[in-house]
Parts: sequence; structure tokens; C-alpha cells
Amino acid sequence: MILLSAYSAVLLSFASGLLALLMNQRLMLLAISQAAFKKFNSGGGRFQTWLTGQLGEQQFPVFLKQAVFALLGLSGLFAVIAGLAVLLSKGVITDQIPLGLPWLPWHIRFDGLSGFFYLIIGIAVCAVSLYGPGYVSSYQENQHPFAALGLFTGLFVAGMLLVLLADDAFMFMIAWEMMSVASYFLVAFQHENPANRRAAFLYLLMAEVGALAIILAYGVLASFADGFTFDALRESKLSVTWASIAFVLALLGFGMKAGVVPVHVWLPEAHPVAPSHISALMSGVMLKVALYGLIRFSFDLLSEVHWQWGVVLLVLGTVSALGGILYAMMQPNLKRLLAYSSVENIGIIFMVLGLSMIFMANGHPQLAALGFLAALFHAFNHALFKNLLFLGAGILHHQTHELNIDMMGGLIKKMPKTSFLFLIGCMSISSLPLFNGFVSEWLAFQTALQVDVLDNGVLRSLIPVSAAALALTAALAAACFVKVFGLIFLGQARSRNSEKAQEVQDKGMLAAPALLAGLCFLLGIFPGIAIHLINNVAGQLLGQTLPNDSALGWLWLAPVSAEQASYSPPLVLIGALIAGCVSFWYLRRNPATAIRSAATWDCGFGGVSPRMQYSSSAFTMPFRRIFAKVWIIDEQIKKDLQGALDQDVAAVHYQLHIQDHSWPLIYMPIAQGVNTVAKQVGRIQTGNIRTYLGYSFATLLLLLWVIS
Amino acid sequence: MIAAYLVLLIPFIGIVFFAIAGHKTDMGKFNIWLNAVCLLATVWLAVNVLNIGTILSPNKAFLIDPFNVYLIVLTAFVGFTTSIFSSPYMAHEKELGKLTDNRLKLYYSMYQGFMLAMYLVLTTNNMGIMWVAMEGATLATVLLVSLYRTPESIEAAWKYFILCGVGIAQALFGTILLYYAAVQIGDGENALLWSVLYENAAHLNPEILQIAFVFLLIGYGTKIGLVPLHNWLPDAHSEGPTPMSAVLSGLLLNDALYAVVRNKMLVDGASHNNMAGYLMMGFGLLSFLVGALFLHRQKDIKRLFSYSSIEHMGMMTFAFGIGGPMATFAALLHMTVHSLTKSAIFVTVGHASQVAGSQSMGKIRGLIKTQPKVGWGLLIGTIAIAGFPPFGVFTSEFLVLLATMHGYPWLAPLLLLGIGIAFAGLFRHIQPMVYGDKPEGQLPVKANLWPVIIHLGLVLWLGLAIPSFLAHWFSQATLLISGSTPL
Amino acid sequence: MNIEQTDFYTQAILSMAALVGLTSFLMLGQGRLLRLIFVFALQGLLLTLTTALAAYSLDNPHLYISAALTLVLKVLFVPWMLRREVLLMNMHRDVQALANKTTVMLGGASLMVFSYYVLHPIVQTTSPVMLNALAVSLSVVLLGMLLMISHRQAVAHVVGFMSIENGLFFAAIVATKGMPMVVELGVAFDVLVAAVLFGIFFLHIRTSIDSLDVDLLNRLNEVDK
Amino acid sequence: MNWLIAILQTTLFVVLAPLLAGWLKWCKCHLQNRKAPSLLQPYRDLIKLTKKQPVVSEQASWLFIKAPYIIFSATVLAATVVPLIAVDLPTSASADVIVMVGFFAFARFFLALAGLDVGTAFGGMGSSREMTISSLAEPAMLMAVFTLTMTASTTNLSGAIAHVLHEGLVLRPSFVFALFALILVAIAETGRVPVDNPATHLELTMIHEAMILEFSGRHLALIEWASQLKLMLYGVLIANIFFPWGIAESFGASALGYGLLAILGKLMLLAVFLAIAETLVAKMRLFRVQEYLSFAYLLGLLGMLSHIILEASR
Repeated sequence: MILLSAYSAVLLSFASGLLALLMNQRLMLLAISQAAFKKFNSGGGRFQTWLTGQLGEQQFPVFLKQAVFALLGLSGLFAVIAGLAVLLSKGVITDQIPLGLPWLPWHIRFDGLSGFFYLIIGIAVCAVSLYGPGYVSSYQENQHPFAALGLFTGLFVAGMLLVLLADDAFMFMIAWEMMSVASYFLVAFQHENPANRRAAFLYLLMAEVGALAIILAYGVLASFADGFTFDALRESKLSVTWASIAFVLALLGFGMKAGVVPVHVWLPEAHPVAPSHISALMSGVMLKVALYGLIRFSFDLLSEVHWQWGVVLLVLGTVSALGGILYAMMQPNLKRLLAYSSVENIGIIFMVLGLSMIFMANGHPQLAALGFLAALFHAFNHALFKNLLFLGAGILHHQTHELNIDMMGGLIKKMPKTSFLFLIGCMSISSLPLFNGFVSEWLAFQTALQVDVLDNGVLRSLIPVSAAALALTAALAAACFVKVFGLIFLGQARSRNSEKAQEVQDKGMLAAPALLAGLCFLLGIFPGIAIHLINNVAGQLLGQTLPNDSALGWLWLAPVSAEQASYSPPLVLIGALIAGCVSFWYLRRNPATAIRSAATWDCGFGGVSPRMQYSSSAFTMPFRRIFAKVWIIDEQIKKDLQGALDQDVAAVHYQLHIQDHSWPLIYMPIAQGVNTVAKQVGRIQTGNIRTYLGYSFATLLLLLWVIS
Repeated sequence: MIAAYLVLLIPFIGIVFFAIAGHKTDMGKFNIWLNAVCLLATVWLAVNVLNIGTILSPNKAFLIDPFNVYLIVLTAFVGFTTSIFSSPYMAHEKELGKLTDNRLKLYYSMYQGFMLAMYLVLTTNNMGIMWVAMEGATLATVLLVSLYRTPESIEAAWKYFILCGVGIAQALFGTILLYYAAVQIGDGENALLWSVLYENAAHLNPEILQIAFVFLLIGYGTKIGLVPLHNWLPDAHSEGPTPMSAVLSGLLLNDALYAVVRNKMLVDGASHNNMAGYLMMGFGLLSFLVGALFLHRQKDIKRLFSYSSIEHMGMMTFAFGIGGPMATFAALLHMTVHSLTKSAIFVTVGHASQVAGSQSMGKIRGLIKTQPKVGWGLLIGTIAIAGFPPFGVFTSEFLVLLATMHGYPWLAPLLLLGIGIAFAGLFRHIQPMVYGDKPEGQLPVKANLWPVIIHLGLVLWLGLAIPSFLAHWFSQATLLISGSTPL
Repeated sequence: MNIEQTDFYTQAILSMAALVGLTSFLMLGQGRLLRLIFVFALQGLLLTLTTALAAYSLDNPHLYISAALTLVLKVLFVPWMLRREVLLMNMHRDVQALANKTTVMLGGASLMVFSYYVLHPIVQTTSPVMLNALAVSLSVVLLGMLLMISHRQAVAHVVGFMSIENGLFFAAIVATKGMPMVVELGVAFDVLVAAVLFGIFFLHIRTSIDSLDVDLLNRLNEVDK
Repeated sequence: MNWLIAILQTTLFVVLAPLLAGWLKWCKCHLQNRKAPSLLQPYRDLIKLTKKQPVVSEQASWLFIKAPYIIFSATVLAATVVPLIAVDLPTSASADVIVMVGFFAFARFFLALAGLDVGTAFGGMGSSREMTISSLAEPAMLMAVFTLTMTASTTNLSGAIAHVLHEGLVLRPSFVFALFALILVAIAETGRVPVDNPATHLELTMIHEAMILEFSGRHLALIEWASQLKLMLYGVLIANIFFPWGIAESFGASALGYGLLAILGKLMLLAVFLAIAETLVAKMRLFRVQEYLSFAYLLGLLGMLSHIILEASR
């Protein structure tokens, strides 16, 4: 039953893709459906009229799009159901599908871990399918055919779901690559502008290399086991060295997909250029699938974890978290910013995962479970609020045709609903209390604070440092998203477009973020729900759950023990409400003191213009000064002088380019290296036939000499 | 057995007929029909083999075993689909005035001649005849390479002729040595029969066989396009008419590899040091890497894909070299999917260059907007050849990688490197061609894309699930070659 | 064993082998095309004699056919064609100076030694005459390649190609007393077709680059200009 | 019962905050030979502000108007967590020290947004600087607090304080670091000299004032009150964590009274120190602040490390 709904989720997403493909043959389809409709038009009157309306020439494409997204949403729904069901039943379901290699059918395994990620994907997909119809309505069919978009969206979702179901290396890789390729086509969807092409190329290249690394990682396991099924791989007994090699390969592969520094560069290129609901899926969900892969590989397939791996994860995570948020802060392009912040969040998840590994390896399974829980919970939260923010960004782009936050402003008055939802997103991502982001970060800190139990000096000193880095990250994130929200929604409009912006009309486009925002708040207040679910996962995977995750009653959160730490969001909420209401009521009771509105104080100079406001680069200028080493900053100020002796300044031009260190350090050299080598190799092909004869002659002699 | 003779007879008729009447209109159609019949004959043959297993003709002249039966069907199939493609293509070329009647005659009759040679290579039981047929294939195609009579095409044809001729001569010497080793134990007339040789492989003189194998490897390796013997290949592919490139890439290289593997089986039977395997691994890896690097420097679209052929042949040779059931199975599968995919790609490439009126990749732009079917076909084909699932190429590459990881882990990074480089080399050229806005004055051409769809569909199918009869043949062939089955 | 104890046939074969090898050397050092072609024809003749001898002494009738084929193809047809070509392009006057003749000759000599060295491992399993024959034919093959590498005229390339064929043929006759008939015929057929094709190609090359110098055929390459 | 106590001491907190501010001002004036306003002046100001009619810019959105309440209540919630006169606080179980830092972040978040809302250069400048400083100060504070919590192996503030109390007088190097870190952070966060000058309205130097420039009437009152609360909160933190003696452990009237006196005394002392410091030190340039704060950060980290490496039991 559970498996059935899991399958149907996959199949439905396939179906939606195929249906979208029919967009090309829509006239034929139209004819068919009308004919079919003719047959039984004995149906009820209103329905009939509606249907005829839908089957009209103009209406039909729209109807088809809605149908496609409806199927997608259905698949999301089934995914949620399946995920919840398997999580609550704590069961492990296995199955086989007669596909794949002759001696290796596709093995299916649906357990808690898969279920949990199924849940994440399902929620995201539901939101996207609500959001989609309104969003894609702005594409012209001849310029951006919906067929391609819909088809590859379906395949993309199906690929992600299949990855979670896979129980043998072969099927895993197929699903994994299907996910990559489909998303590649989605990144390249608006291929008329070069940025998309470049991003798509980079993305697919790194996906390919990553996938190869993963294959080799499986290869290492498989060469110590018989067969590629995960059961066989679990049995493989390998030495610490080989295990570490496998782990490093897997880390490379999955890290590339997850976007860990320094292999993150595709992420800020690819996510901004894809259509927004796709970037929401990629940034919010696909990275989680990579995370799933890493967890599956290191906690499940590798028989035992070593603390050194944990340290690697910890360090990588710390670097990614700090680097990600610092780079994010400097981006004027909203979606690039969000992409970089995904790097940051993935970094945090890796950190906590590393902690969990360390505790696991040092024989504290309970603490390991705590870290694991924090990691998964943060993954879940990140999926929620990052989806929310990307969808919000999509709305903004849809309404203002801008992504540069320096071109927005004052939208809170024009788009109140959107701004409110976006605010919730910003608050959760900058981990403020009462929202889900805070809870996972709180758990992360709780994990880090348990370092006392370790004996290893390195770890004892390393973990606090990373905890400090985590704290810094959180604070920087808050600063970053204050900038985002403040510049986009507050103040005065900075451009004509945002001047004219209107609240989005389509209900679905608001419903999707609303759903996510609601979940953010809900999980912020009652984290117990999610944590209970994840606890089952931990129980299955680590064989250890948190002891009394609800010792003080379900309102409370006491991961380790009630004495050590506890947090009760509902009480806090109540307190906040009391305090707020009391002060509000107390101060507003006097009618004489009604609010009077007046012009903004302009120091008596008159006319506060939008250009006087702080811009993105101005807001982050102190950070640029403080963390100058982190970026490659190219800042140019040019003055146009005029008047006698060029004394007075007519205009000042300010240019700021901020680049990622990893480009000149890693990627450029590789590219140049390949080109140079290719050039050198090219010289063997001179075009002169005698040289060629010489080659075969020499080869012949060489071989004869070798064998005799 | 009649089927086998039929398979050989039909192309022969074709040669004669087209030599007379090849210039008439809708000869392309007739060509298609001829190949269709041939395909049916091969299918019949295949069914026989499926029912009664290995077939050895009464006069011991022909041998159909699981190793070559599917190659025969594949050959017929690719020949068929390519003829479908070539019909409108050639018509278009004739409209452009690139071709005269005589050359059209030549083209069609040599097309059949090439097919005949291919069938002969595969079906014959006699290593000498195999050589003759292989040389015949060269002779048949060499004039097609220079069909357009441009200086480049003539140069290419000359190089093709001389290099392959010299190479194949080496193969003949190898065959003579083989024969020399064989006559020492057997009777003269039948000594070169594969069936005989394979039975007595253990008694053949290993030293002679090793020397022989070197010559055979160099000889047939030139045809496979192993670096550094590959130099004729990109020229010949790029200058000839595109249908020719399709069959060269799809069939000729495969058959040359087939010949090498047959001989490797003998050497392995005779001498138990894995000399042949090591040589093949070395050549394969070298060709793989060098081919991948060459991809980055191409300006001509057909040269690009011919280098990709070199790279893939390298991978197959490497896989056969590794030996062992998994790698061998992978190599057999790769032979199939590569020739399917590559010929499909060449079909799209042909149309693409007709759209742009040039083979230079700088001129081909925005295909998806100009002629979506061609553009998507090229893109998907490239995705498939680059080894992305769920296409079959991925399956074989996956198995090769794992086998390498198992047998020679220190070589795995090289493979990884090669695949990455090759991928980048392909896509840095493909993306600008398919994507982007439609350039001025480029119009869609009359194209029949069913071959592409069918081929890619098959490759997809093979990637998702290998049909049982094919799996059976593969595993039987694997058993023949490597001595054990992966099943 | 020494040469005195062998029968006449063997002695004859061995001397033939020596002569064939010699002709190869002569070709290698030859700068004038007409002489080159003449020497090639000579080699063909030697080959015919060898075949006939073998046919006679082993009374193996089908070798006569091979002999006849050889005579027609290698002694008459191909040389005639090439000669015609040379005269047509009136290249019979100019001498192509080999870049470094002595090195090439020394290389040829060392090739001879090398082929003996290569075939050494099989010495214990075969009689010396076989070994000699194989070694000579191998060296003829290698010398033919060297000829092609060192000469720039297309005609020379054809000669080299054909002399390689000669070497193979010699091996086939002497070492293995002739291949199976089908193979023999097939090979002969291929040689014939190849010869015809060469003729056609000379025509094309002349029309395209108005010379038969293969170094001028270097449009297709991968080198950055 | 103890919930009652919790509410009681929260109200105490809220009520006493302006008094502390007044006392601080009083000390400063005397140190600088100025005539001091009465101790109750802050109360008067607040009342006056609440009576005034608030003027709000036309640019302002709902967020600008709601912000003061949010800020105030967030700060109050933070106050509920910190034991003032008695340990064993139920509230500090429902929200531990990390949550307290979270509340500060919450308040700051909205304060900065409010600064940006009106769309003046000042607002932006203020919020930018505020976020910069806080994003350096917040981790430093967490480090300092973690040192304590790890020693007490609980993040529950009252629990931690009780632990320190029972332990008696133990000289811990980590606490020295933590204490200094916390003091530095407190100065930065509450916008005192040398980081910021509450008394200035000079555009280029002000931080906190720049953000609240547009606020008036009850909104301004709330924000002012909140910042006084914050000052007191930090004071109480420093006082009760590092010198917990005198804080009530039972809810007897005498104990509570004693505790009240004790905390008042400590706060007065602290205020005097702060006043002296502010008189002696001059305000530093904005980009010196980062050095100052990273020093605090370093101290906090050192404290934590020295705890883990030197003190913690294996």
C-alpha cells in the first residue's frame, strides 16, 4: 500500500511530463478530446458547459498546463502520503522491478530515510504545482515551449524520487543522472541568453564528474563485495584505507551536487537562471537528495564511520557555511544571493552531520542521533524556507521583471501579501525564535555543546571553533536577510518597474508560499512533530533514538535531558503575545494620541529622493571592509570632472565586481590545462602522410621489440 | 543456413544493379528496400541461431555464433536505417549539383559493396577470407570518401587508402603467421578455419601467435582507429558523404574490433600470459584519452564526432583488454549502443550541416529554433553518447568503470579523467550549435528523422532493460571470449 | 645445420630470399622513379620464379596459378601503369634526392637484423629455411614501409605498398607453401583492385594538386597555424 | 508559585530598567562635573513620550508602526529568561540562554528593518552599522555564555547560575576570559562608548540613534525603554553569572528581599564602573570597532577552549 503510493508518485510525475509533451500535438489532442466529449455529452449541464469552455481553441493550452501541474501536484501529494506512512509505520519495504541489467533487476527499498526525503520532496512539489500555472503563463509558447519545460520538470521530479527508492548502485546512478540531466535541460530552458548556456554547461559538466566519482565510490565497495545491490555492498568488508577512499569519492560526488565549497561554483550560476519554481526545486530539494546520498552512503553502506571523516565534514561544512553566507551578502541579484545562502545552509547541515559522525565513531550513539536529528531537521527547514524564498523571488520577478534588489524597494505597500510571506521566509532563514530555522540551529548548538564527552584533544578544540563559526554564520545570515527584505520591500521604489508593481493576482502563486510559510511557523512552534518523525529515521539508521524527546510533555523540546537544555516554543509564543498585547493595549487606549503622518525628516534640505537610500553595496560596505580577504573585490570610482581646471565633479561612476576565489584558484587552471594539453597533443597530427606511416612503423617496431 | 547465403547474395545483386542503374530517380528508395530485405534475412538468421544455437555451414565456410550473430543483425539494421537517411540526403546533394549520375551509381553500388564486405567479415569462418573482406571494405569505401572530388576529400581518401592498406598488409602478415602456426599441427586447407583454430588453440605455438597478434593488432587496429594509427579516420569521416561516415563509424570500426577480438581469443587460448590483453588495454586507454583531448580542438562537426568514435573504440578495446565477464559484457554492449547512437548522431549531423550549408561548427547555430527535430536529435544523441542514463552507453560505461575499479583500480582515475574531458569537449561545441537564437537565412531542410528516433529509442531501451534474447547472446559471447558469464 | 646438407630446393629458396631482400634494398636507395619501378618489376619476377619453383618441387598445382597471377599483376600490369604515370607527369628526368640516404640504408640494414631478432624466439620450432624466409619477408615488409616513409613521390608509395605485398606473398609461398586457394584468389583480387584504384587516384591527385608529391597533401591536420 | 515569582521579577526587570539608566546618567554627570538630573528622569521622559501624539513618516509601512511593540516584547521575553533575584526560574527552562540571544536577534532584526523602512540615508546607515556590529558581537556573546553553560553542562540559565553558586568560589581561567568577553559585548550591544554614543546626534558617528531617528511618541518610548531594559539585562547577566552570590534560592520573603538588595548593589557597582569607563575612554572610529569586537570574540573562544582543554573532567 505504502509502496503503491510511492510508485504512483513517481509514475504521476512521469505522466505529467508526458502530458506536457503532448503540448506539441495539442490540436490533435484537442480534436480527440472533443470527439470523445461528443460521445457522452449526456453529462450534467454546468459541467458540460465548463468542459466545452475548457475544450475551446484558446482555452485548451491553459487547460493542458493546469492538467500537467495538477498531475505533478498529485504526485507530490502521494509522495507526502507515502513518506509519512513509512515514517510512522517504521517499516522497511523492499521490492524489485524487472528493469536494468539482466542479472540485476532494479532493487527498491523504501525505509525511514527515504520516506523522510520523500516527505520533503512531496511538500516542495505540491507547492510548486500550486505555483506553476500562474508562473508559466508569462512564457510565450513559440519562444519558450511549455512542452520542454513540463516534460523535464516531470522527469526531474521522477528522477529525484527514484534516487530515494534505489536499492542498488546501478539504479541509483540511473535515477541520479536522470535527475541531473533533466535539471540541466531546465537550466538551459531560456537558452537564448548566454548566461543560461554557460551555467548549464558548467552544471552538467560538474554533475558528470560528480556522478563518475560516485560510481567509483560504489566501485570500491563493489570490488570488495559480490554484486551491486546495497545489501551486498553493506556486507563488503574493506580496510580503513579503502573505506576512506570510498568515502572521499562519495563526498566529492555528493558534495558537488550539494554545493559544498569549493565545488559549489555551478550552484550560484545555475539556480538563478532557471525558472523560479525550478530553482526552488533545485535549491530546496535537489541539494537534499545529494545529502540523502551522502547519508545513505556513509551511515548505511559503509559498515563503520571514522571520526576523521566527521572532521572532514565538519571543516568543509564550516568553510561552506561561512563562505556561503559571506558571498551571499555581496550579491545584488536576488536569486544568486539565495543560491549562495543554500551553500551556507548545506554547510551547516554538513557541520552537524560531521558532529554526528564524530560522536558515532567515539561511541556516543545517543549524541550522534542528536546531531543526525539536527542535520535532518535543518535540511527539512531549509527545504521549506528556501522554497518559500525562491517562489517569492519568482513572484517579484514576475511582477517587477527585476531580480536586482538595488532596483526594487517600497514593495511592502504594493504587494502586502507577498511581502508578509517573504518576511516569514527571511525570519526563518535568519533563524529567529518562533520559527523553524531557529529550532534546528538550537539543536545544532546543543550538539556542539556536548563536546565535553570526547577525549580527543583535537576534537575538543576543533568543535568549539566550529560552533563559534556557526554562531557567526547565523548572525551574518540575519544581517544578510535584513538587507534583502529591507532593500526589496521597504523604503521607496528605486526603479520605474517597482514603482508600477502590483500584487500578484493568481491565487496559486500566493497559495504556494503561504503553505510553506505556514509550515515554517508551525514547525517553529511545534518542532516536536518533525523531530518525532526524524527520530524514527535515526532509530532505523543509527539504531539509536533520542531518549526522552518529549520528557516534559509534547510542548517541550529537551533533546538531551530536561536538566541540560529545554525549549518550549509554545510557551514562548504565549509570552510574546502577552507582552505585545499588554504594551499595545496599554499605549493605544488614549484616543488623543492617534498616529499622525507627516513627511520624512530631511534635515531641512527638502526632498528625500529614492537615490538617497542605502543600496545593497552600501549596506554591505562595512562587511566588505571587515572580511576583505574573503572576496576578490574590484572597486572602481571614476569622477567626471568639468569646469575651469577640472575642479568640480560633474558625475561619479562607481563600479563594484566581486568574484569567487575558487575560480582563479581551481577552475581556470584546469580549463587552461586541458586546452594546453590538447594543443600539444594536436601537434602529433601533422597532416603529412609520411609522418603517419612513421607512427605505424614505429609502433610496429616497438611492439615487436616489446614482446620478443 | 540459406539465410546466411541470402544475406550475402542480396548486396551482391545490389552492387551489380546499381552499377548499371544507380543514377535513376528513387534509387534511394530501392536501396532502402534492398537493405530492408537484407535486414529481414538477418533476422531470420538470428531466429535460427536463437533456436538451434551456433550454425556452421556444411562446407565449413561460414560460422554464425552468438558473438557475431547480433553484430550481423546490427549491421543490417544500421545499413537499413542509414539508407533511409541517405535517400533524401543524396537527393538534396544532387539538387545542390554536388553529384553527377556516375558518382551516384558509384555511391549506391559501393554502399552495397561495403555492406557485402561487412557481412562477409562477420559471417566467414576463414580468417583469411576475413582479411580479404576487411581489405575489400577499404577498397569499397575509399572512392566514396573522395566522392565530392574536392582537394580535401581526395587527400583524405588517399590517406585512408595508403594507411589502411599498409595497416591491413600487416594484418595479412599476421594471418600468414597464424596459418604458419596452424599448418604445423593441422592440414593445409582447413588450417585457417576459425572453428578449427579455436578447437586447437591450446596446441598452437604461443611465440608465433604472439608475434602474429602484434601484426594483427596493428593491422586491424589501424581500421579500429587506435591511436597512433588513427590518423586516417577523422579525415575520411569528415570528407565523405555523411551516410558513409555513419556506416564507417557504426559498422567498420566494430567489425575491425571484432576481428581483433577473434584473434585475441586464439592467442589467449595458446599462451596464458595476458599479453594480448595488456596490449589492447594500453592501446585502448591511449586512444580513449587522446581522442577525448582532440575533441576540444575541433572546428568541423563531423571531425568532432569521428574523434568521439576513436574515443569510444578506445574504451571498447580497453574493456576487451581487461577481459573478465563484466568488462567483456560491457564491451559487447558498448559495441551495440555506440554504433546505434553514433550513426543516429551522424544522421542529425548531416541534416544540421545541410541546414547551415557548412560543416564548420562556427556556422551552425540555434538549431533548436531553426529545425527543432534536428536540434533535439543532435542534443539528445550527444547526451546519449556522452554516457548519460538512461541511455545504453551509460550502462556499458558503468560496467567498464566498475570492472576497472575491480581489476586495475589505479587506472580508474584515468578513465574518470577521460570521460570528463571527452564530455566537456563534446558539449563545449554542441551547446552553441543547438541553443541560441535562429541565425539569418538558415531554413529547415527536408529530413527523415525516423532513423534517429528508432536508434535512440533502442539505445534507451537497452539502457533501461536488455531484452532476454540479446542478454542471452551477450552472455554466450562473453562465455566464448572470457570463459565465464556475468549472469 | 649448414647449407651444404640441404637439398637443392632449399638452397634455391634461400638464394631467392637473398635476392628478394636485395631488391628491396635497391628500391630503398633508389632516387630515380623509372629505375625504382624497374627494380620493383624485378622483385615481382623473382617472386614469380620462387612460386613456380615451389609449385614444381612441391608439385602443388594451384601455386602455378598464383605464379601466373603474380607475373601478370606485379611484373606487367602495375609497373606498366606506374611507368605510364611517370612519363605522363614527365618525372622521369628529375631525381629525388633522399634527405639522408646513408641513414636510411643503415636503418634498412638494421631492420634486417631486427627481423631476425624478432623471429628468434621461434627458431627452435622451425627449420632454418623457414626462419630465413620469414625473416626476409618480414624485412621486405619493413623495408617497404621505410621506403614509403623516406620517399615523397606518390609513385614511390605505390611501389612501397606493392613491395610490402610482395614480402607477404613471399612469406606465404615459402613458409607455408601457399595459403588456401580461396585466400590466394582473394588476395590477388584485392591487389588488382588496389592497383586500379591507384591509377584513378593518380588522376585525381594530379587534377587537384597538379603534382604527385604527397607532402603537399597536408590540408587536413590538427596543428595550429 | 514560582511562575508567580517569574512574572514578579520580570515586572521588576521592566520597572527597574529606567532607574538603572538614570543612575548611570547620574554617575556620569557627577564624574564629568555636570549637574545631574534626578534618578527618576528616565521615567518622566517615558511617560511624557507616551502622552505625545506619534508622528509617522508617509513612507512608513505597517512594519514601522508595529516594530516598537515587537522590539519591546522581544526584549521583555529575553528578560524573563534571566534570573534577577531568584534562581530556579520556570521561564528559563522554557527558553534557555540560546533562545535569549535569539530574542535579542529578533529585536535587532526588526529595529534594523524599521530603520530601513522610512527610506532615508540615516536609517540605512544605522541598520547597516547595527547589523555589522551585532553580527560580530552576537557570536562573541554566545561563546562567552557557552563557556558558562559547558561548565554547568546546561544551557538553562538559572540552572547554570545555581551550579556556579553551589560550586562556591572556584577560580576558573575560562571565566575570566568569558567575563571580559561578555563585558565588551555588553558595551557594544547596548551602544555605549567607545562603540556608540547614546548621547550623540552627530550623523556620522551615531548607530542606534540613526535607526530610531524617525520614531516619536510612544514608539520612541518603547524603543528607549527596550534599550534600557537591554542594558540592565546585560548588567544582570554579568552580575549573576560571575558573581551569583546573594541571589535567592528559596522563595522565602527574606531570601527574595535579600536577593533584590544584592542584585541592586551589584548593578549599582557595575553602573559606576561603566560610568567611569565611559568618562575615561573616547569613542572609537567605526572601523576600529571590528578589532574591538573580534578581540571580544577571541576572548570568548579562548574562554571556551581553556574550559575544554584545561578544566573539563575527562
